[in-house]
Amino acid sequence: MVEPLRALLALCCLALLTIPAWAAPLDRAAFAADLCGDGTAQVRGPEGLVQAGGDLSADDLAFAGRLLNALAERRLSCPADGALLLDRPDAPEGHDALTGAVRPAAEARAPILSLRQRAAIETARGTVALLTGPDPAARAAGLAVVERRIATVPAAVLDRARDAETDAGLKATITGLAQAAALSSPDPARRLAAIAAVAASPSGTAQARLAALKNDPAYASDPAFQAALDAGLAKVSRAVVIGDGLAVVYNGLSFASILFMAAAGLAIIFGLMGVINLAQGEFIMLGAYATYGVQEAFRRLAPGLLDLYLFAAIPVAFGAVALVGIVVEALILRHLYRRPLMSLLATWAVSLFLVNLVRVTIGTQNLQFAMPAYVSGGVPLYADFVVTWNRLFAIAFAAATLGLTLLILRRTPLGLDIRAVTQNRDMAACLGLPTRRIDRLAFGLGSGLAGLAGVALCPIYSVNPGMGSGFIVDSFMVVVLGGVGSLLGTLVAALGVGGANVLIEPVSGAVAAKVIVLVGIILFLQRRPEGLFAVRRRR
Amino acid sequence: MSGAVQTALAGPAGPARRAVRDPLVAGLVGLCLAAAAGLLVAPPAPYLVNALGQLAAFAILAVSLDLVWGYLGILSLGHGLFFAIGGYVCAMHLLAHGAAVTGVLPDFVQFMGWKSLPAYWAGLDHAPYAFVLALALAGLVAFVFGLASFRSRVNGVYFSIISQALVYVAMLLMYRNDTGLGGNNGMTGFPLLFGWPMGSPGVVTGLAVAALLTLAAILASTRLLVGSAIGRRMLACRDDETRLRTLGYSTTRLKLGIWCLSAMIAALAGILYVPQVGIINPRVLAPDLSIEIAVWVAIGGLGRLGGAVIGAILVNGLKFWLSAAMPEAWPFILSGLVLLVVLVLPNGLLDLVGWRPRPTWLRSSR
Amino acid sequence: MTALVVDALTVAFGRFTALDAVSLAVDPGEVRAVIGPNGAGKTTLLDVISGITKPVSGRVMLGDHIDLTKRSEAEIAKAGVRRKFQKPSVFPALTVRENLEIGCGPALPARDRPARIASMLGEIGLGPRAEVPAGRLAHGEKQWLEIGMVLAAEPALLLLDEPVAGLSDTETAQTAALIRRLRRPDRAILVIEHDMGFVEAIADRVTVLHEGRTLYEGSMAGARAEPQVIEVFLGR
Amino acid sequence: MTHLTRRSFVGTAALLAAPALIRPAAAADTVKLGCLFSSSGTMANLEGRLNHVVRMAADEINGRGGVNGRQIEVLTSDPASDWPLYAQVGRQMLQQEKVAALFGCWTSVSRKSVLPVVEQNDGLLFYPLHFEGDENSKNVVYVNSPPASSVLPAVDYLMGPDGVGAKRFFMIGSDYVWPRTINKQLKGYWKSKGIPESAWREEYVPFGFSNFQTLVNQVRSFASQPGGQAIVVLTVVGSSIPDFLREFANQGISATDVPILGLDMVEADLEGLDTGKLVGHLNCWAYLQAAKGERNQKFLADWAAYVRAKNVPFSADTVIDPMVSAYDSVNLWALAAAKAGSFAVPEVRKAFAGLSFNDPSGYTLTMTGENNYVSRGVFIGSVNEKRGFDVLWQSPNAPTPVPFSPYG
Repeated sequence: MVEPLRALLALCCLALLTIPAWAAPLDRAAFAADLCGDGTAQVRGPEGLVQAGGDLSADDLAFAGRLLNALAERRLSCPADGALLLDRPDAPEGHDALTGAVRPAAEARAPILSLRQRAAIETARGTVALLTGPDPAARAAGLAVVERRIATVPAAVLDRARDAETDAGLKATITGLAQAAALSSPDPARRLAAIAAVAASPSGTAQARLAALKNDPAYASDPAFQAALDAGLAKVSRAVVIGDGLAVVYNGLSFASILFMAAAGLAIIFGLMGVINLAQGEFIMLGAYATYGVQEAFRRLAPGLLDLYLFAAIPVAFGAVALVGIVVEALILRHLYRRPLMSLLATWAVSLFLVNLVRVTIGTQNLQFAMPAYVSGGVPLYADFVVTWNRLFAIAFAAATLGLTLLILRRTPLGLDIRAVTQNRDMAACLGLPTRRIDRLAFGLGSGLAGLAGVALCPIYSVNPGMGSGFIVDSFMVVVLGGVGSLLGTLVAALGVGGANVLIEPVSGAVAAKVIVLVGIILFLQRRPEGLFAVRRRR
Repeated sequence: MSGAVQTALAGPAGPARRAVRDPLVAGLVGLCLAAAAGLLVAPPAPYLVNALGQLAAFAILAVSLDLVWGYLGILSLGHGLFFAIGGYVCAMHLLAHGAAVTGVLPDFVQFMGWKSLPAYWAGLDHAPYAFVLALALAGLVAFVFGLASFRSRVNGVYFSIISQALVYVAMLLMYRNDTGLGGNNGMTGFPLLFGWPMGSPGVVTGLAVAALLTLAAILASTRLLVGSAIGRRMLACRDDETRLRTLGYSTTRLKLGIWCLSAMIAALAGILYVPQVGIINPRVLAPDLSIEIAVWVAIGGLGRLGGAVIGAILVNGLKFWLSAAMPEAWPFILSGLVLLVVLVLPNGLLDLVGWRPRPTWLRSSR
Repeated sequence: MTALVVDALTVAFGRFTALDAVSLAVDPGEVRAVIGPNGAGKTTLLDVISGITKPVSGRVMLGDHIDLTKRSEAEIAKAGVRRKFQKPSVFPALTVRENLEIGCGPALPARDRPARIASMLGEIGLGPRAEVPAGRLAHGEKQWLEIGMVLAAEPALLLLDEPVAGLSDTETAQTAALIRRLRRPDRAILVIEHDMGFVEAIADRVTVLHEGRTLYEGSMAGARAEPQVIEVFLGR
Repeated sequence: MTHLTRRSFVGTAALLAAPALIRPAAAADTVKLGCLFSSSGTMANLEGRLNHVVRMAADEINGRGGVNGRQIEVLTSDPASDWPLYAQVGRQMLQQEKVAALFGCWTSVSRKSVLPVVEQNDGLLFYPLHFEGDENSKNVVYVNSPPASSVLPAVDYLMGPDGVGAKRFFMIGSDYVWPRTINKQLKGYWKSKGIPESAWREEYVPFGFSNFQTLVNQVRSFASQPGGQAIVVLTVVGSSIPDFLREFANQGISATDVPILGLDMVEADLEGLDTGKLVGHLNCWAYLQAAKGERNQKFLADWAAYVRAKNVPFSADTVIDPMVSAYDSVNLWALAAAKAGSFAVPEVRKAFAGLSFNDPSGYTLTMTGENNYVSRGVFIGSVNEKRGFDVLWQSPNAPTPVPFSPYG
């Protein structure tokens, strides 16, 4: 707490140098009363603060900031008079906001914020952070909030922030924003600059803002304005189209990576043994539950490293599910290699068993996962295109899985054996390969891959006993479409199916997209049952 | 229908003797007739009558699958589709009939904002037309899908996967509200059957008796079929399709004919099922349900029509009972039963009583 | 006229060329043996003739008009071609009699079947086993049953894929005798076999295949004299 | 429950021997109530807990001496989320067990499946879920609110000055009757307020849909169009709810940018989510766990105690609207039966007129003779950091239910 305060003080001094006189000090008691007041007052207070923000002393801003933060974080308690700042929500006592005295919070009420108040408070907090943030990162975060509600923030706030800013990059950003805010300024030169500034950071919102100016009288009368606006609008529109295109590619890629993760293990199992493993979805579910187990172990044993549990879960999920797969193979499937249709029913029974085992022992509710920063949130990359970390995680995960599996198949003795058995079981057996053992290991590998898919899905989907059932039809179609026994075929098929789904969805809706893609695959397979990449073999 | 099947139906007397020599099927047919007579003479509580009728419908469905799986080696994981076609057309008939008599439009039609039943419902209030339409539609869908698959020699597990995808697509389509057949809620609230109020004891008993008699008829006639020359070709096709083709038989036609026949029997089961449960919705198209049909057949005993009947009645009877008596245990019992049958009793529960009319060499497709 | 003409037949599986522009002609009434080491393409040749495999290029003419590469297995069979597979391919779930009944083919009227079946049962000596499911037969019995099945339709072109593989000497001799009995002016017989003694006993001419190509065509004696043939096949 | 099922289903298996197996109805000193809630299958996590709530309510009433001098016996079953099985079990409960009333169904389709059964047997089904309305059977008591009396107030709130002054609407729903009906009624409502059609968009996804990237992209671009504040009216159900919320938060859209009104959203849907980024999104129900008042405190405490005492496999500290509605159902039935002095359905039905019950939500539930709907209050909840909902707004009184919406 001390360090930021000192920085605040330093900043205040700096501010004092640039802006010598304050218009009026903040009425702290009234402000506190507003924040503890009814909905209207809770909006009035923060809005007033933002309006006066350009002129308030740093001290006042810091005071307001403390109160606003406390209110947003449910640490503001409202007794009959004044306001209390609590250290944590529902604490029994707190410091009086004005006097600093410790008072009990028992009889006080904790206000609940509606969306309107929330928006006003968010803007006010952003303003305070922008003006008094101790480091560029805090000020940049404040700026991001202010930018989202630029219409409600007076120019004075931005001017003051710009003048006080020491970080060159941030200063330029604030300048740009201040310029952009002047879209409806009476000064034609500033307007032109504003158009350029808005066009410099393209987005759907920017496009809408510029498009609205087409109705402005100046558009008809002022050729320079018209030219600037048209140029700016064209630039933004182009960027938005590109951004949307990128989003489509990204969405397709992320869907494809999920499909691929779900189908990769199947491709190996089906390609090698001709076994339709209907429990593959449940193996994915088990992988996700193994991940949960790892998380809980971290929580107990190494809470400090909790953020890394997803990585620790990779070998655990792989190993655990591979083991389950090997057990299933050893107990059940090994007796059924000559009867693939019966192995299909057997794996269905296994899937039924696993779902209900998990349901009875752990329960039906969604599991609670801690989401480390690298799998939550996202970053706007270009125009409206946001890269969400959880999807990127899945894409990277799928790519790594692909690489690793190819490595195993192409570069290890097991991989060689697997490929030999896949291509000609009888010949491999004649050559003395232990085909039964290879089957078992390959089944373990395929199951382990499903376990990995479970890890990758944790940040994306809800994890519950039934989560696996949704994958089975899709992933089989991907495997068969790609061509049995061809991992690259599976990849291409996953990309194709994912891309087609994402492309069709905006046109005809999600249901129709799925139907169209599946019907397409069915028709294709009936013309070419061996799929895209399977090698024609002698019967 | 292929010429082959027609020959079978007009087959010589030999197969008939065989059917009589099949004590399992003969016994089951007798049991069905006796049960039907019993229901007419001394009906038990209506809900029991109703449950019995449902079981009979499921048994017909199982027989339809056994016909293609047990005797042709084609495992369809999409038979729920044909069942649903029968069910949906039957539901449409019941609603159209109800609307024609009472003048009140069905719920979902009002919901869709339609002022009357859509044009393609025309005539559905006439039962014979609806009946023929249901069978024809199931046969047509089966024909198109089968023709495409069998001509490209899609078989074995590939056929299973693709047929599963087919039923899945149908499910997605039917869940769509805009498809216009009630979406997720499906169709329900059938007021009348042939002018009688649905749910009255007479109608309940009548439906159950109809289902039992149909089961007996289907069982007897399919037994005749599989005992005929056609049936021998089916077994030959199951065990070595290439061999059969190189002996001059068009297996595509044979498979297509039996496949369509099986689809129509499944549709018949759907027709009998829907008025008894009073609802049809896209859930019957869930891939899981179609797999379950295969489970009934496998548990009872593959390639013996009686086995399918026993399996369907046993599994569903147990399900009715256990899912209420021991809801936690039922899924475990079912999966255990499947594994037991698959691993220990490859010819189904009939192995337990050592009943083997003829060896079934459960050879996989090549 | 010839019974069967194979003309520049090429078959490929992926990158592997199984048959490379193979040609041969079989006259009516001839018994032709195709010999060659493993992987020479012998079975592939029969696969193409019986319609199981489609070639990349080339033609297979039955008689003067029928191009077999354009027809399905069933159509080829209806045109009078029958094949006995290397692995005895009978229907295990059906009895011997039922197998033979199917062997009669769809074209034979039902009233003619019992006589045909009876004569076949006599021919292959399985009369006492007529009601036994084929799955319970011994290996040799299965071979004979399959021969009976393919003969039941009185084929114009008979393809035999290693008919004596795994048979005892006595059975081999019986089979050779049977094949000699089967010779008819309107029937051509194409045999694939490893057993040289057997080939010598039955074949009018031999074709030697090696790595998908025709190495030699002519009499068995000529084959024994051909240095190339000796090198790749007979010499070892 | 073992009694019920063993008796009957052995009968089914034994076919013709069945009648002999059915024992006469239970002794005369109890009255039976039947439950139709699944404890397995897709609905288990939600429906399963209602079985226990009904038992808890019955225990309470029995503790007070029962109804009309008789103790209540609760029969439960497991229709296994299989719609035809609801009808099957319901039929059996009415015909064989002669239950005085049925409590059950969560989804509309299961209710529709049971509806003919209760109508044919003149039974009573208490249905505890909010639903699409447009139905009024004399054999069903619709304990929860139809959209016109719950959803419209919530949307009104969001459109008003206390909300966000919403002007534009992005409706995303699962593709079935409930979302479509709600959206149809909303559109009718907006039309009546002179809002142009260009101000809304409607998208439907299949059940269990989870890939919301494209839709969230569309929401973002919709919200950036001019024309005023946009909100999302979310009527997806089941696992689609958390999946949508997660994608929404990950793409950086907050409740103050575009608020979501999640009409089927309950606490269970927030399990497994980081709600810090979801704070402020809204739901609306006739009961929220955060409802103020002694009655709610008592109910929460009772439930927690019941869970512990009976070892119920559900959370002791989560209570959702349908649980309270199921609790209300039993009490309403008991009040009506007591008032009628009879368990006969026609008598009980007559007694509904003028019935009132003070339920845990703090409102007084009332019924009129006009229909079988119940007046309930309306709560608007706001997601908080603790994976729960705060009460943001609640209606001043319990509005009169409108079974058939005037807006569509």
